[in-house]
Amino acid sequence: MNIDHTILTVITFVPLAGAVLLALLPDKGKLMQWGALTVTLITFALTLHLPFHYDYSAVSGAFQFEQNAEWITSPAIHYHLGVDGLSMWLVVLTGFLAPLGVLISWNTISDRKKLFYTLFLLQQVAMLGIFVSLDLFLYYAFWELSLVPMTLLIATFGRTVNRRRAAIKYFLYTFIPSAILLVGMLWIYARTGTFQLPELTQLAATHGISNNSAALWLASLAFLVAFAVKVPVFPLHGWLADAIAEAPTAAVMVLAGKLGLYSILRFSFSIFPDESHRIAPLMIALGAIGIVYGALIALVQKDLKQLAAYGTLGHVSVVILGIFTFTIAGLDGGIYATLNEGIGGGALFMLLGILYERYGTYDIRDYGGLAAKLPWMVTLFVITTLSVVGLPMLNGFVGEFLVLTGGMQSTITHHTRWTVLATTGVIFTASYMLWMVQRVFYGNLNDNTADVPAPDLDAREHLALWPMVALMLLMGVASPYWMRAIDAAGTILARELQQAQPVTTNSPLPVPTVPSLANVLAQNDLLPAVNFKTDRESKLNLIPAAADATKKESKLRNISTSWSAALHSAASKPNTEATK
Amino acid sequence: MQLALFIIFGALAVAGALNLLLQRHPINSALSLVVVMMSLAVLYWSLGAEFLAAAQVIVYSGAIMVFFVFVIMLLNAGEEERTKGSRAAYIVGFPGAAAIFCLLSFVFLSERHAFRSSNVGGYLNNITSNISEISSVLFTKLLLPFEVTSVLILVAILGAVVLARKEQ
Amino acid sequence: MPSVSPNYDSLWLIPLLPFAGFLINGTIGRKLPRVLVTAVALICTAIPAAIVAWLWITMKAAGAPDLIQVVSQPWIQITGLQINFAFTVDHLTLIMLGVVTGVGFLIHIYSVGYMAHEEGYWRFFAYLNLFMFFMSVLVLAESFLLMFVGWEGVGLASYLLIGFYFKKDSAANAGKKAFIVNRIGDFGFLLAMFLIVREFGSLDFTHVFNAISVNPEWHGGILTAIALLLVLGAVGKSAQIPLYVWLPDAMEGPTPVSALIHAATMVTAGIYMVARCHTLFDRSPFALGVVAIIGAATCMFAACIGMVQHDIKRVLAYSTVSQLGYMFLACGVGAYAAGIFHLLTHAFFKALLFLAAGSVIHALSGEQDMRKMGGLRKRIPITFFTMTMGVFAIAGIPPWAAFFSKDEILYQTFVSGNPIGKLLWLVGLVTAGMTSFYMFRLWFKTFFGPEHFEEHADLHDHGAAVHASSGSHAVMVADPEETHVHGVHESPWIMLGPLVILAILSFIGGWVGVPAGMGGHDEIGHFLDPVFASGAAVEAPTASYGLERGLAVISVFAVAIGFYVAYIFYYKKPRTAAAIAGRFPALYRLVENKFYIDEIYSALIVTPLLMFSRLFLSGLIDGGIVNGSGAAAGATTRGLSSLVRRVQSGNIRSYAGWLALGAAAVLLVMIFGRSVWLH
Amino acid sequence: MSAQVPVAAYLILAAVLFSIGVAAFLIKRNLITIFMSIELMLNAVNLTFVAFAHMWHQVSGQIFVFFVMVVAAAEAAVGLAIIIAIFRTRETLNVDSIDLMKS
Amino acid sequence: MSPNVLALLPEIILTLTGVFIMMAEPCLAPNSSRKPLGWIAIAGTVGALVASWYQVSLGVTIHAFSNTIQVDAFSVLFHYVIGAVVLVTLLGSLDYFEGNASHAGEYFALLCFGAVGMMLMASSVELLMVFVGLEISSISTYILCGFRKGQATGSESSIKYFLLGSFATAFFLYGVALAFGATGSTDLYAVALGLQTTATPALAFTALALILIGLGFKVSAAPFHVWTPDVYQGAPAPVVGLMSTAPKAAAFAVLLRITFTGFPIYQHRWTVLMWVLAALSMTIGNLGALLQRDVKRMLAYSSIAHAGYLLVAFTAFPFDGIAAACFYTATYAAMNVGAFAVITQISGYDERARTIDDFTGLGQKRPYLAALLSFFLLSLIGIPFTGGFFGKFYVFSAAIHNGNVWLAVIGLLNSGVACFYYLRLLAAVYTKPGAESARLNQLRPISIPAAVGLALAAAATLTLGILPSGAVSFAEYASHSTLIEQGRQECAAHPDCHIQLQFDVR
Repeated sequence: MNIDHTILTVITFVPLAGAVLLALLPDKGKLMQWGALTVTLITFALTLHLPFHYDYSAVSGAFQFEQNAEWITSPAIHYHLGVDGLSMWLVVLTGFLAPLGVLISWNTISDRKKLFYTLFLLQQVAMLGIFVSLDLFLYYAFWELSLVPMTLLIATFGRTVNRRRAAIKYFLYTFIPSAILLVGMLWIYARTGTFQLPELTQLAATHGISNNSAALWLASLAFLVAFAVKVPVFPLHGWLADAIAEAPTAAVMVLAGKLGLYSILRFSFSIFPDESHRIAPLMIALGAIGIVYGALIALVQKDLKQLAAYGTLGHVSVVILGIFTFTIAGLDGGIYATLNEGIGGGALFMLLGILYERYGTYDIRDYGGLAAKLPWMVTLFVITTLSVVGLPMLNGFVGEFLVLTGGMQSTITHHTRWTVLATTGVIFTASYMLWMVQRVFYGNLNDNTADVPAPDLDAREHLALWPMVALMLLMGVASPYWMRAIDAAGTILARELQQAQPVTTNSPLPVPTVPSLANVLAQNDLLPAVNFKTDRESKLNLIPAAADATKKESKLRNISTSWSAALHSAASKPNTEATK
Repeated sequence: MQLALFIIFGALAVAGALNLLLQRHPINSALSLVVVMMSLAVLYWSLGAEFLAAAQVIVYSGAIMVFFVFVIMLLNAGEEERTKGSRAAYIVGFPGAAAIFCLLSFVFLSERHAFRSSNVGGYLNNITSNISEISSVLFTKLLLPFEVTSVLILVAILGAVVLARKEQ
Repeated sequence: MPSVSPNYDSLWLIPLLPFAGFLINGTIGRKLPRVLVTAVALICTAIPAAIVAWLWITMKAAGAPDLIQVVSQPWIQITGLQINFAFTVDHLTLIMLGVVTGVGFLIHIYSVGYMAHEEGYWRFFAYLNLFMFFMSVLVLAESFLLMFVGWEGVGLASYLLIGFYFKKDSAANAGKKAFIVNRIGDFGFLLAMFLIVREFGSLDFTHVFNAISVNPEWHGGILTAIALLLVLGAVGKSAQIPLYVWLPDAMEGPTPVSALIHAATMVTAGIYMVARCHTLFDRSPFALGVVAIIGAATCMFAACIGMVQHDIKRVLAYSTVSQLGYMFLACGVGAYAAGIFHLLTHAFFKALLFLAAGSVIHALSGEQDMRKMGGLRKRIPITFFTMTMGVFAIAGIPPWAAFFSKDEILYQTFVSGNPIGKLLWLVGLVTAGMTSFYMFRLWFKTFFGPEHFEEHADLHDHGAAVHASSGSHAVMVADPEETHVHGVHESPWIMLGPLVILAILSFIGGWVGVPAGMGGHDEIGHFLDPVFASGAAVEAPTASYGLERGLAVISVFAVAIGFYVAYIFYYKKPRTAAAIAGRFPALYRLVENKFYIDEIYSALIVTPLLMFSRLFLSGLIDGGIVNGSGAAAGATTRGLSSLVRRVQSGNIRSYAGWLALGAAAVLLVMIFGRSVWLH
Repeated sequence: MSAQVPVAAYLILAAVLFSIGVAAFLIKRNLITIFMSIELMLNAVNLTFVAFAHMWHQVSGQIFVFFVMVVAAAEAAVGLAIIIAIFRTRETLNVDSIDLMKS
Repeated sequence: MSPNVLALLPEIILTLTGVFIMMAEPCLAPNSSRKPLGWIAIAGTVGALVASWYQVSLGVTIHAFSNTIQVDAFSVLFHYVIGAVVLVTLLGSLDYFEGNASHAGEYFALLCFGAVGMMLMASSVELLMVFVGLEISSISTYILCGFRKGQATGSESSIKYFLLGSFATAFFLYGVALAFGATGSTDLYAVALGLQTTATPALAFTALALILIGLGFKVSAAPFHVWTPDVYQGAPAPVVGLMSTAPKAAAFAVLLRITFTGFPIYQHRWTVLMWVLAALSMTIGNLGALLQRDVKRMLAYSSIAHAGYLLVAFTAFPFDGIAAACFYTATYAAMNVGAFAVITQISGYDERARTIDDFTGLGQKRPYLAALLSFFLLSLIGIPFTGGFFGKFYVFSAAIHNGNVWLAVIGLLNSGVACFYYLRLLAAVYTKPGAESARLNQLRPISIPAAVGLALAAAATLTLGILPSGAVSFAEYASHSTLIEQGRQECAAHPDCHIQLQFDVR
């Protein structure tokens, strides 16, 4: 049997098996750490199967490593997995970050280790599941599932007494829009009878989902808002700073960015190309504002993690800007920048975590002059900083450059001015990052931390950080290796999106029409769909008791009319057949 | 004659009900309730339900109400104090009760022409006794509820035993 | 014609060797003995220099191609845009490469002596090699983006080297300032690149410039926009008004760094870029005019400030800014060759000046204030001699190097088609006088007159170690030559050697560009002709030699005045300067404080921005609206919750009341409710 | 024959009794009295049943009443037992003082 | 076997079990263990479940006792739910009374009798039968609520439930009376037929409204939810587990039958009402639970909210709606009874752990119990791969299919609010134990039967979440079986019409 058809299932569920295993093992010594490390390493090794067996020559953008089986008959839900250029590297990245997350938590998590590593592995399952699911229902299941381990990690391993509040804030911020997303999904299903992404994409391309633009618009917003909160897009980032400030390092590394951005690319764009066009000017604006906003607020933060949190906001905003330009450069760059965010941001949070491990504070005012004491630390920190500020030859630059290039090439309204605004971000990002480096590492030793005996990085920390740094360099210099898969996906996406026509072109910033209850519900569209496809009817076999069925058909009709009069507008009536 | 019966015993029932409501001693209330039940028994009879009229007197006024009085005596319940326990009962409860009454009356009155009238003795005019009909329906069509009622009684007995028994 | 020849594969070594040096020293340098660190650093810069020399010879040979291109792997490759690792060598590149590798190598040698006692010796050379790597990438790049790589990279190296003494807050601040101000310029560069991608679909120089060349009708418009944005980048990197502020502060770095990065090479990247893009600039007279005006203004403005500075390195820093202004001016009037010529000579004499100043500072154990110098002529004669060569060169005394290059610029400005060309020439001329003045002021104050310095016998304060904060006392060095030197002393030969070489170059460097009007052949101009072919039109044969000679005389006259005034003020009657300053205290203070530009920037831009971020963005928007809306929603929900739970009074009667009300409501809905609001 | 009473009259009488029962439930403080008001409501329902049984000439309505009586008896047994249990722990029959659990 | 016996097989088995236990109870020595009686009850329940399985395996709809009882897939589904809930409750409370109540036998008997009532409700299509079944289940629940007589809260819970329950029953009864008045019958099919020609539609609306009030009380739908928090808080934990699921399931079965079989002609009217009730229940339930500290009370509010989610199914098309409601009932029963079974194990007879703070540190002291509790809570939230999620998904899918998008929006927003309080408990469970969690130190080891019960509930919740296909098709089968029966009844009115149902259960 060819492993290519099951590899994604294996990748997704190996961490689950690991989680179950850890839950059953006794929490003694370093057993949990080693166990989690083994599982994550195995997962990572498995994810590496993807890039090595990926068919880069396929330009059709078809999904690879596909697995498609019926899961639930009614509603029609499939167990449908597959990756394309959009998701393949994200899967690998998720696999890559996990062992590092374990390494970085090795000593910091000293009690309730079993809980921690179990949740950590579950989080990985959910994330991998999100990236490989091609069935909306399956996707949504993983999407929701991803909230739980993260929330619990924040709530139980948070840093301060605010942890529960931060956790619940995170959960509510992301769960409530997800609930609306579910409504949108269900509406789509009611219209089309399928949850399968490829089918939906085709329908969307032929305007086959619905001809009610108002309802489609609302559905697209339901999708987009849910994703945007998760990203988070300015101004929906209310949860970000608190959650990042509280969460343990390994959790923070995967907290923001990837999931939401991927979902926008995969689902919002594919299912709602026209609506995406309509909202693009707004999203571009929010992206550009977010870049500057995040950087400026980071500039005045006193807490290192908060600073990095707002920095993260800026970086995910870059991606938002990029993908909504609908240009190849913007989309490619956006996807690339998503990977970069995972690496650069991850490394930054790891370094901050290491600092915290040594000095027990994230307050920037407690630091200073550490460069002499921690030479390796400062080296890696500066490299990470440079990656984050987008220094050419490091990974951050490639994505950022392509995004902004795309911004300039775009045809979305006002793209130039927003691109210019976004480009100022390079100044502000450099400002806050360098200022942070200066305040932490340069100058004289701070009295608060001068006496803390703190060794430089140990072997474990080196092991956790060097892969990151190496990737920063490699991805900065040899980007085509990653880009060839991404570009194929980006090109197709750009073509689809550019073919889509914005619903309204005259209004620059589309103001969502807030429909009244009566208004929307009165639309025919929300009434039972004519093309509702289901095989429910076929399941009911009403066998005629006698042979002369046809003769009495008229009678049957009479009865079923009276019955259906009683059951107003029932779409799926049982297929009664009557005979005398 | 039926009108007279209706007016007299209807008024008596309402008066008894109001008295139940206004009396402060439980015993008085219980006796008022007996009055209501007796009046209703008469009305049942006037509607041709002699069996029910008898059952009402025997089961309800006779057995159940005696049970009530027994418990009142047992617990030595005195006059109820005028405690101010609940504003909601007055603020929302009474409008609610009044609205229920108004709505029900509205429905009954608006559709009164669809109801047939009734006359004294009901079935007595054409059927010798409806008791036999009751029994035949009870033991054919509604046999199961009748049987299952035994389980209900069983549960009640069991419950009464469980609850009223003192813990050892 | 781009020709890819396997013979030129060694080009890759030019950047890669320094990078290898960086990697070796940067990772394991701490553990290596100094000798090895030195060896790695020097070898990794010497070989590229040799390769450049070989290239020079090859390309000067008859029939050699004007352009060599080498292409390697793609760096960024997406549908519709490909950027390769590709290098181009033409004559312009060659000159720049010569400067970078040659001067760079000399400064590396110098640094071996200068930094001998520093704790972060390995780090210093790692950074220096990193700089060499990026600088050569910048120069060799075949595309805007690859040039930007070098552009940003040298900024990074500069940041690291300025902040070399990271324990000093001022050094860390200066490094950060340099990086951020450069980023403002990069902002323009980036935007220009985005526009280029949009308009041309490529970032390759060849592609873009060919596209412009074959479309002669393209003028202004988007080209102007691109050009102006590029100018913004150049202004940042080359420290022109209004972004020059980082350069004086950059003097916090070790002196060799100032010499290499902030005088000879990196800061000239802006000029190199403008020259490289001359095809583009030629199509936008407006942008050229802006370049010229910025150049002229900077040149004068910096000279003004330079006249009253007391810190020897700051005087040199402002003089650098001023000289860069000259180069800008040259480019702005279309005399790219002149600009590059001045760039070349400037690299020699400014590197020399800085290194010599470093030697002076070294001699005085870290003293940089000229008011505490004087009379050093006899104590450090070789330094004095080399410094004198540098001063004469920069002042523009014939036949020292800068005389020819500066004159070329002034002449070209005078004859240019620029509507205010004559005014610009005048500015340049006055600045020449001022340059002469402040350089001789430095000369006199440092080497003549009474001795104002104190002797430092303490070995612990010896040498450049003084730069570092008190925490980094150098361990006693086992170098026998150094241990017995006390007080003011001449530098070791490892430092003086480069000085001497540069002094010679400063003297003869200008001879390659002696214009025909003075009997020369303007070799450098002809050498660059293949590059600036389209711009050569400016150098009209109509210009008479007479005019050229006349202008030269005028400028020599201006230089003489500058010298004379300095002589009077600082040698003959040392009080005069103070007296004049006393006459105009406000003006003097204004100039002495650099026109308060830093303070103005701080008050007008930095502080408001921080306040805006802190109060408006962080406080009002983030705290108020973003978090507030969440909190408000939470509070509302909680309020509703307590409302709901108020119903739960625990009283059976009130529960019955609610039930009755609910029943009434249900009846009402059922009896009177219409389904219209559903379907 | 002239003295016919419309069914609606019985129904309204039942509604009156039912509403009084509801009101009594709301007003009375004694647990036993409250229980009695429930009995009143059930009686009102019974009247309705009988009236409709008469109207439809269907005895099933009357049988329903019969069942209600049985159920009422069972409920009375259980209910009064609960009241006794309450009285044992609380020493009171006042409904307003039975509010240990709230909000 | 006579159809009458066959139709009532599970009920008969349970009744006999109950009677046997009741008889055996006094025969046992006062201080001897009552566990054997519990085992008998368990055996009886299992027997009832097997009997139900046997019924459905026949594949036909059984009518018995002059059409007062209709055993179809629908009723069997609810029998399963009720039986399973009772089984888990029995397993969980085998050790519950040890040493505390000497007459635990009556408890087991009452559970059996209660189950009989509920099962009868689910299978009856005659309003009188519904009423009797309702009373059996209600009265046994009233008694069970007050089973811990020593506690003042126990009897208070009992009296509150009893008085308000009887109050609501009166409304239900009034509704039945008016339905009888409008159609001249109390047989649901006859009612449905009669309504087509009734001269008094307003009376019919009123009848339905009053019936809904009565049943709304039983399922604790807002605004008839007021009793729920108090009663649940005071009642013993296993009883709450039972009463929040099984009688509710039965009441929903009745509600489904009455609305979709008895009053389908007025669907456009009662849909509006259900819309409002659903929205109100979800909102009020979740808001009430939001800041609740008492765990049982919090779950009481949550059960109000869940009733709201279930009511959403009533706004869908008949087919979708019934199937979704059936499915949701099953999942809700599984997860809620599971959650209460865990709480039973943790807090025990004397309610060691009442508030959220009491649960602090459970994760470390009893990792498996904590994990199970978290799992049930996550299912209640509606996290994927649990039954709660798929149930919600199915219900809202049905509602949206019928165009009730905004109701779905309200509902899912509510489920967002709901997370808050479930998560608070969950977070407390996994917080480090502190001084306040000393109460958890006296935990007894969990008994094997209780573990089996918990495992059953967890397995059901999980299976309904990840492999819901079977359950979904069974729910659809149930839905069809009621609807087709309706068509058949309609058909029966026409002499020349005949319908036969053969369902292919996949």
